[in-house]
Amino acid sequence: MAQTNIIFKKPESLTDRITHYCPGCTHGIIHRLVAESLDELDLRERTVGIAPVGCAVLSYHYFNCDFQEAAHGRAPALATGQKRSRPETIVFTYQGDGDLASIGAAEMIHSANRGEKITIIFVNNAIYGMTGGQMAPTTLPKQVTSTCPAGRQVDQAGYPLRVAELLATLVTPSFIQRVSVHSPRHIIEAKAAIKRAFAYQAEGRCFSLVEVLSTCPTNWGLGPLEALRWLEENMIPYYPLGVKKTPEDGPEG
Amino acid sequence: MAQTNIIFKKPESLTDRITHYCPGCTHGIIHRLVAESLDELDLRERTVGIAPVGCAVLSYHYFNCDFQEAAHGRAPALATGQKRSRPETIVFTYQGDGDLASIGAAEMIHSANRGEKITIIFVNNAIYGMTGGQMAPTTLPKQVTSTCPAGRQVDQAGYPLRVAELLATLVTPSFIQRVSVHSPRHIIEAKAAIKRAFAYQAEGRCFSLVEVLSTCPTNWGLGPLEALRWLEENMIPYYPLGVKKTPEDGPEG
Amino acid sequence: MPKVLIERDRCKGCELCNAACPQKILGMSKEINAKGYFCAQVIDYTRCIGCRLCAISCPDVAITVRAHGVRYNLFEY
Amino acid sequence: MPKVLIERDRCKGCELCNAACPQKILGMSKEINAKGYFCAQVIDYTRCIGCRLCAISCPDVAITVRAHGVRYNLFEY
Amino acid sequence: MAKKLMKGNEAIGEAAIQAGCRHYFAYPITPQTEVAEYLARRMPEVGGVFLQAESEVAAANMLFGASSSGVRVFTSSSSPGISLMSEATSYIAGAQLPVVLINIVRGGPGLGGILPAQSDYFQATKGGGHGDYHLLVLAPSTVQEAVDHVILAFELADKYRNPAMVIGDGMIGQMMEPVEFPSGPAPVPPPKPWATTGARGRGQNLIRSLFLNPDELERNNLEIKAKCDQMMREEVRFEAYRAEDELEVLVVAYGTMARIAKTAIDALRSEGRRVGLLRPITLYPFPMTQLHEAATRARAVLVVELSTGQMVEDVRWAVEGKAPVHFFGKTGGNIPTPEDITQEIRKVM
Amino acid sequence: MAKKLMKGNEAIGEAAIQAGCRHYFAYPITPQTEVAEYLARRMPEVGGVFLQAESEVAAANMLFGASSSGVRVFTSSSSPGISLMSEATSYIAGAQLPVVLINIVRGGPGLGGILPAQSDYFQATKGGGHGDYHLLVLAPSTVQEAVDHVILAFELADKYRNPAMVIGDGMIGQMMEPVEFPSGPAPVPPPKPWATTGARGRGQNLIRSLFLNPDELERNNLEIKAKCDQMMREEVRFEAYRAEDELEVLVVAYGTMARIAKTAIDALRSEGRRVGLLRPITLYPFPMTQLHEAATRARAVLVVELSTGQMVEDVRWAVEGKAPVHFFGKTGGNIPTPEDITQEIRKVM
Amino acid sequence: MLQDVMFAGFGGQGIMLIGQMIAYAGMAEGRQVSWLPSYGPEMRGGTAYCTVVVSDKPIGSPVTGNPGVCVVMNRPSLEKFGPRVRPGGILIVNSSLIDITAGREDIDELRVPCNELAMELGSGKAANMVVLGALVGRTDVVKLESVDALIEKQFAAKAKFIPLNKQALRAGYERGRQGKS
Amino acid sequence: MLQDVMFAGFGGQGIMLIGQMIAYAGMAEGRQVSWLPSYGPEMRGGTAYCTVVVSDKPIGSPVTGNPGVCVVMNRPSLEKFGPRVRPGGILIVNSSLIDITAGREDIDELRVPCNELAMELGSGKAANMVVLGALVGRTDVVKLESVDALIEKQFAAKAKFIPLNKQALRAGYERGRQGKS
Ligand SMILES: Cc1ncc(C[n+]2csc(CCOP(=O)(O)OP(=O)(O)O)c2C)c(N)n1
Ligand SMILES: Cc1ncc(C[n+]2csc(CCOP(=O)(O)OP(=O)(O)O)c2C)c(N)n1
Ligand code: SF4
Ligand code: SF4
Ligand code: SF4
Ligand code: SF4
Ligand code: SF4
Ligand code: SF4
Ligand SMILES: [Mg+2]
Ligand SMILES: [Mg+2]
Repeated sequence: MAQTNIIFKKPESLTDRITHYCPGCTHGIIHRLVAESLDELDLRERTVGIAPVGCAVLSYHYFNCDFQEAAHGRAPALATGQKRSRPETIVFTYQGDGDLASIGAAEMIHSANRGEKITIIFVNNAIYGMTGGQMAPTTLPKQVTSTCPAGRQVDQAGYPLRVAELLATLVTPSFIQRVSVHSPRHIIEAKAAIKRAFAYQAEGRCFSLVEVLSTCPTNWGLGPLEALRWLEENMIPYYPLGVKKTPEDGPEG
Repeated sequence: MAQTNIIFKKPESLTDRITHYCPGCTHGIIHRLVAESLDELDLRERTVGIAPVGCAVLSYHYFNCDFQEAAHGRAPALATGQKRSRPETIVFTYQGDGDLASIGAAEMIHSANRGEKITIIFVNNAIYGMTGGQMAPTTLPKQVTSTCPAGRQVDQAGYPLRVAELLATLVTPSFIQRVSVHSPRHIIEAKAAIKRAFAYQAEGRCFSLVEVLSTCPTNWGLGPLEALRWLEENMIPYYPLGVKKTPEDGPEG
Repeated sequence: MPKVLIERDRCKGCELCNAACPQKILGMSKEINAKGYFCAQVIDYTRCIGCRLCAISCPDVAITVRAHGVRYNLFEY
Repeated sequence: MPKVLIERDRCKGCELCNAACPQKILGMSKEINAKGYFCAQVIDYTRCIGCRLCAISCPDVAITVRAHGVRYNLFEY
Repeated sequence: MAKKLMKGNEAIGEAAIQAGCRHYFAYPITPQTEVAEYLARRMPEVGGVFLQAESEVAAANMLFGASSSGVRVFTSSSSPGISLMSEATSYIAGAQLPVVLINIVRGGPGLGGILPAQSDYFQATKGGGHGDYHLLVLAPSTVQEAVDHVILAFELADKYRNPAMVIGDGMIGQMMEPVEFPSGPAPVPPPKPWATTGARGRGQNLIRSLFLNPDELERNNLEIKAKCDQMMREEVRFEAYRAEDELEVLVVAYGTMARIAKTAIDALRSEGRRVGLLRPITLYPFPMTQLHEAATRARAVLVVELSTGQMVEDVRWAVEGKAPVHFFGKTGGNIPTPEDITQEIRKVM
Repeated sequence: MAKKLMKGNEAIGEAAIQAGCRHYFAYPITPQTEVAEYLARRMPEVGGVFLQAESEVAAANMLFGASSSGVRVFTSSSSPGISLMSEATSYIAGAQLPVVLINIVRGGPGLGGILPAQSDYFQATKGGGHGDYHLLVLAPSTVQEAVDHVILAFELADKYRNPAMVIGDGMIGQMMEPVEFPSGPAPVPPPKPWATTGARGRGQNLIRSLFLNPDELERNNLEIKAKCDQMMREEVRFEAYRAEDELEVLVVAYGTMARIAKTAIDALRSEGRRVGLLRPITLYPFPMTQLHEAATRARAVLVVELSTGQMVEDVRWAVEGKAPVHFFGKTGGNIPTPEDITQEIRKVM
Repeated sequence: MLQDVMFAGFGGQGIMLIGQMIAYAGMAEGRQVSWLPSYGPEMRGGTAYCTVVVSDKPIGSPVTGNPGVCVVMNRPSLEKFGPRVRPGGILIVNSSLIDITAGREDIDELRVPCNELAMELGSGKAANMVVLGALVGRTDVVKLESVDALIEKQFAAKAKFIPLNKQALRAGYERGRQGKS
Repeated sequence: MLQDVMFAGFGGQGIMLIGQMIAYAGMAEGRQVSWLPSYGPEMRGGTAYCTVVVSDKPIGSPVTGNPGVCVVMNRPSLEKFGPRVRPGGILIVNSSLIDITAGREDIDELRVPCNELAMELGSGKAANMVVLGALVGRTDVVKLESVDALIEKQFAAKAKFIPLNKQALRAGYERGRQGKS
């Protein structure tokens, strides 16, 4: 089949290694979207990824580029150190909600507010996956986890944190968008957002963060398909999708 | 003069001790406003203050109530520990911009987002006073400090953080207002805001934060009166005064 | 005719591809693979339109899609 | 007649009270106090209206204000 | 109470409740997250407070605030989380506050691994934070002992107004063993007139670690030093296992390593070899004199740790050259079997 | 270069520049903020990076990121700030990254005070963070030596791919003394093929401290242990001052206490008393054998520290009972005068 | 007398549960027991295992490099732990899912088609009870009655499962007894 | 030969500066020097001070509990440090702002109306130069020329201040010389 052409295959920026993620966990999809973006923008050989502590801690085995592994929540600080030392490198962090929004809240706010020219891929699955399903800052009201067995009580734990909206209020220019990967259509949108974020960085424009709503079938106690549905029905109403901020909005955005 | 009455005197909630603050430093005014509020709401004997690390580190010598001294930036965590252990106590932190907004950013966000029933008095003087005038997250663009001798470069350090606006975006109900103390009129407004914040806590309503624009004549290199003018002309345009959020706005506020 | 290739031992049997396929021509095999999962398979090659949605939805990059000649994609990806 | 009392040794000579006084009846003394500051003083008692703005503006709680009889305050404080 | 088969982490949580503790602030981390998960269910049942903090930094500072208010309070974490608490721990020690810290140690340095390790001995006993202070450190070797130590830790923390740590490894946390909880009413903490409860009818209560006046700060340092000296006199705890009379080899090990060493020692004893074990139960205060005495009766000393060699330094100091001190360590989560230890003992005989 | 009268903190900043370091991330804290203030001016002049981090936690993690990228990088702080860096320091050691840390120690524990102290000896030498690792620790006693040590620290950090710390007290930081900077070109760091510079024409470079496989983690631990052993062999530095032949008293002190002790020793020597000083220059690796040897020639040993007793433990271990070890410490910012030390020496004669 | 038993399989096979049941039973019989699970981050497709020690004296090591008895429920487990069984030890293999043998002469390898047997009794879910019975039958590590009693407790809530599980247990027990040396 | 000098006054009196000038001068004369300031959090109304040591041998302690020479520019400083001067030592007092004496027989107390003298020469600002001169005149800790030279450097930018400061220095020097034992 000489003139057969491959219209979909594993991107170069991913290794062949099979991930440790649970069946149907959308971490895998998000990895691929990042890798495809690096391929298409031809950035792989300039890229340094920063792994979080979370289920994606081993992501450096799956990405085919240089990597650093951060302490829990500190990926944006490592990224700052890398980017300020070698501005020619493309630096991204890949962080879960516990990592970025809980223990890493200060580094999140300040790396964004300084306008570090880095890209944060923020994987919001409303739970602590790796440690076996504890409450995250993004856990929804009444959602049951192992540390809120009666469901998240907003009068005790407050309401979930909307990271994209929170950071979008900062004056320093940035690109911030929330996407989801629960359906092919949304995956395609997510891909476009992630690619756009890396493009801004390649142009040396601004800080960029893409919040990706993701599933954790294992700790949600759902099957992979049920998990997609749960995400759509429960997360999207609280975490509205869309572009929250662009550098074009300018400083007073 | 039997029927003379005193129409203004030092509040009970302040000790007689003369402060270590520089002449004209408005930390002293803010102390008095807090003390007057405690007096008027009759809360002094139930109150536990949390001192920051900053020029106000010794504030426990000036307030006539129980006090704890926190590690730099962690006052909201101490306050959480105190309030959750003894809900009947009235707990407030008194924090500078470096303390609250820089090193303490995570504790700030999360104590507010959990809706801890505490009151944060946030003294924004756009600089690190105690350590001798370094850049704060609130230092204005082009403002000169010892760690930004050429003036704050927004392309390097980003734009100043607007704490009140940032926290007002959180869903969890709270009371957040920004006031100033550069004129008698503003001092009177500031007093009302601080009293209102404590009143909400006394009612067990919500988290409250009052951001008070304050001067640092010493590190701004200005006389006390010049400093008041500098605050009015430079800080207020960037840090608009007003109520940013009230519990009445409700969760989706 | 487009050709969908599912790498048997990469598959974790999550069925996301099945759900994604507009032609509903994917199913799950009855045998478990090396990793112990029942893996996805194509039921009816003939009706595949090469839309790639299955591959796009696969968390484990187990799917490759081939096609003959030039194609016009329905979406930018 | 209202009476403004300035506690000499609490005063740090910042002049905030001077600026705050609507009657402009406050000034600074020429002698330094124990702490080495030139301290504030009332120049003309007679014109004091007891508005308390000087006291309200004092960072060092150095000012007390007295008045005879009942007063109606111009503002809630 | 009858014996219950319980996981170490859950037993630790229950022990705190039995000690009258109703306040827990923590952040999840393997291999001790079950402490939090257990208390998330249990605290509400007893009207206590369970709060998941945003980080270990926050959790430790919440402990400061809660302890200042006069309540019994504790947290649990594992190595990296304990490191994050270093500043707060120093503040707590400086302010002379009673708190209990649980460290279920994992392999380090850095993220390391999640398997059992004893490589936080230095951090625990020399004070990971800045300044002159020491934690009082208890090292259980069974789940039952973990329970007893947690309860004891609350007592000693209050007695000394000093932070106390119970240090175990992943085995202690993850293992299920039969445990028995003390029957009878929970111990009554001493009165805490210094607590920040509101200055009603009294002067200000102030909890602080800052003393700008050198003499005041020195006074605070000397108070803390005096407490450490008292601990050295009154709190040293250790177990001597078949360590009487003359020994060919004296094994020194703590925690789970000690129990594994016992199996090895029994094996050798059954061969008629004269080997024994000295197990420090309090890592701080360390059983210096007891170890020195035992070493004088031994031809050789073998220290066994899940580290590249930490407690062995204190052992060398205690032995003062009275006998050669050998070291056998494994790390990364590799755990010596009784056979491995037997072999090492033979080597140094 | 001619001698310049310079404040310690500024000299430290300039020394880093002279060492070819162009990247500094830090958070202000007394008594070393002048390092940051100096570099805020100086770094732009040499095209370097000065960044004020949001906290010491962030600063230390920025060091991780920058060092991974292959550049020379350092930070400076004081006691509480160093405690906040504990987790990151452990990660840096675990990932075997070269960084330089400056600790201008202040009184502790907690917020303590801002005056000179030496109470972070344990934290610095035993590893304040979790896991098996050691910092290489240099303790200057003059501003000139601070300059030399900073430059040396960068060299050794690169040689060992291990974090190195220069530890001084408020006097070192605040004092002005004449200093001379090395003339000639800045030293050239070794190539760093492992750095994360982008995988162009090569495989992935990965900087990490996580090894879930026990054998891999153990391998990493043993590599670090091997480096520590090599430091013990190759990097021990110390100064023996009038410590030859038989001694009535051997004084052991480091940093500023050592120079003050020298004045005391000169005074006593002028009276014909046989007293001398051994000054550890590297606190880790500690001059064990040298000290042991010197102690065998001394009738008594006196350790002088600005603490309630930390280095004295290593001294006791080194001396192994060859001579009685006495301790004289002051804290809180109270600094012994030469007269105080003379008196103490007399006491133990 | 000390017995160390290792249980291995993939998550969901009820490995941890039967390990705990042995521990409970041993405890009920007044002996010393410890149960130690493998733990770690989520890793699907990996093998989960636990170690149970039952002894008359205080238990030294709760871990065992070379177990005296090993129960393997899936192939990866056999490959990983089969070779580790102590010479003279016992290996119990779920032959329903494992088509290879350890091929060792120095151990007693008992092959039990746990899933089939359980199916016959009405539910594949009970496969772990079958292997548990086989273990007891072969090793006498604890008494059958003790385990029976536990099942009563365990399923007190959903009593209708008690008979099935007891039958599965006994079925396994018989297999264990067959050819017991 | 070692000399330790302590300078004390309130902020803004140029205490730190003259301390540094002695250090620079000593260095220029090829001697060992150290300068150590008091440092700390902002505390207005407090006393600032610094210690300078000039010596022929390497300097041991940069701090001194009992200085050989002490220069006090305001009353609190006299009260704090006057009693600490070593017996036989020298205390130089700015009599313009200090109306009391240390009242010690065992030291040489030199009283200089620094502010007045400076005023006479044209600016009270130069009071610190007067006391600096007095110190040099009384103690010879460094040579007058060395300090002169420094003033040239210091004020190179605003040259018009050089004469005033030099005069102030010399005026102080004369006072220092008077009655020098
Ligand atoms: C300092 C520290 N605290 C806690 C942990 C334990 N820990 C590891 S991952 C994690 C949270 C993971 O959740 P998230 O960031 O949401 O990532 P996910 O697994 O959900 O993708 C925690 C608490 C740690 N490794 N280090
Ligand atoms: C962990 C730690 N880092 C740094 C410091 C040093 N420090 C003390 S106060 C301060 C900043 C004070 O500024 P701000 O919070 O704005 O209070 P202000 O003095 O301006 O009122 C700093 C950085 C410290 N004490 N502890
Ligand atoms: S635990 Fe959740 S987040 Fe982690 S891999 Fe499994 S499904 Fe994904
Ligand atoms: S330094 Fe600034 S903030 Fe601090 S007391 Fe002085 S004026 Fe006030
Ligand atoms: S390419 Fe499209 S039609 Fe073909 S199998 Fe995949 S999803 Fe179905
Ligand atoms: S989506 Fe991928 S992993 Fe899931 S079933 Fe289909 S092919 Fe298998
Ligand atoms: S009370 Fe009013 S009028 Fe009287 S002095 Fe004060 S400010 Fe002036
Ligand atoms: S405001 Fe107060 S301190 Fe300032 S000058 Fe007036 S009285 Fe004195
Ligand atoms: Mg998550
Ligand atoms: Mg400030």
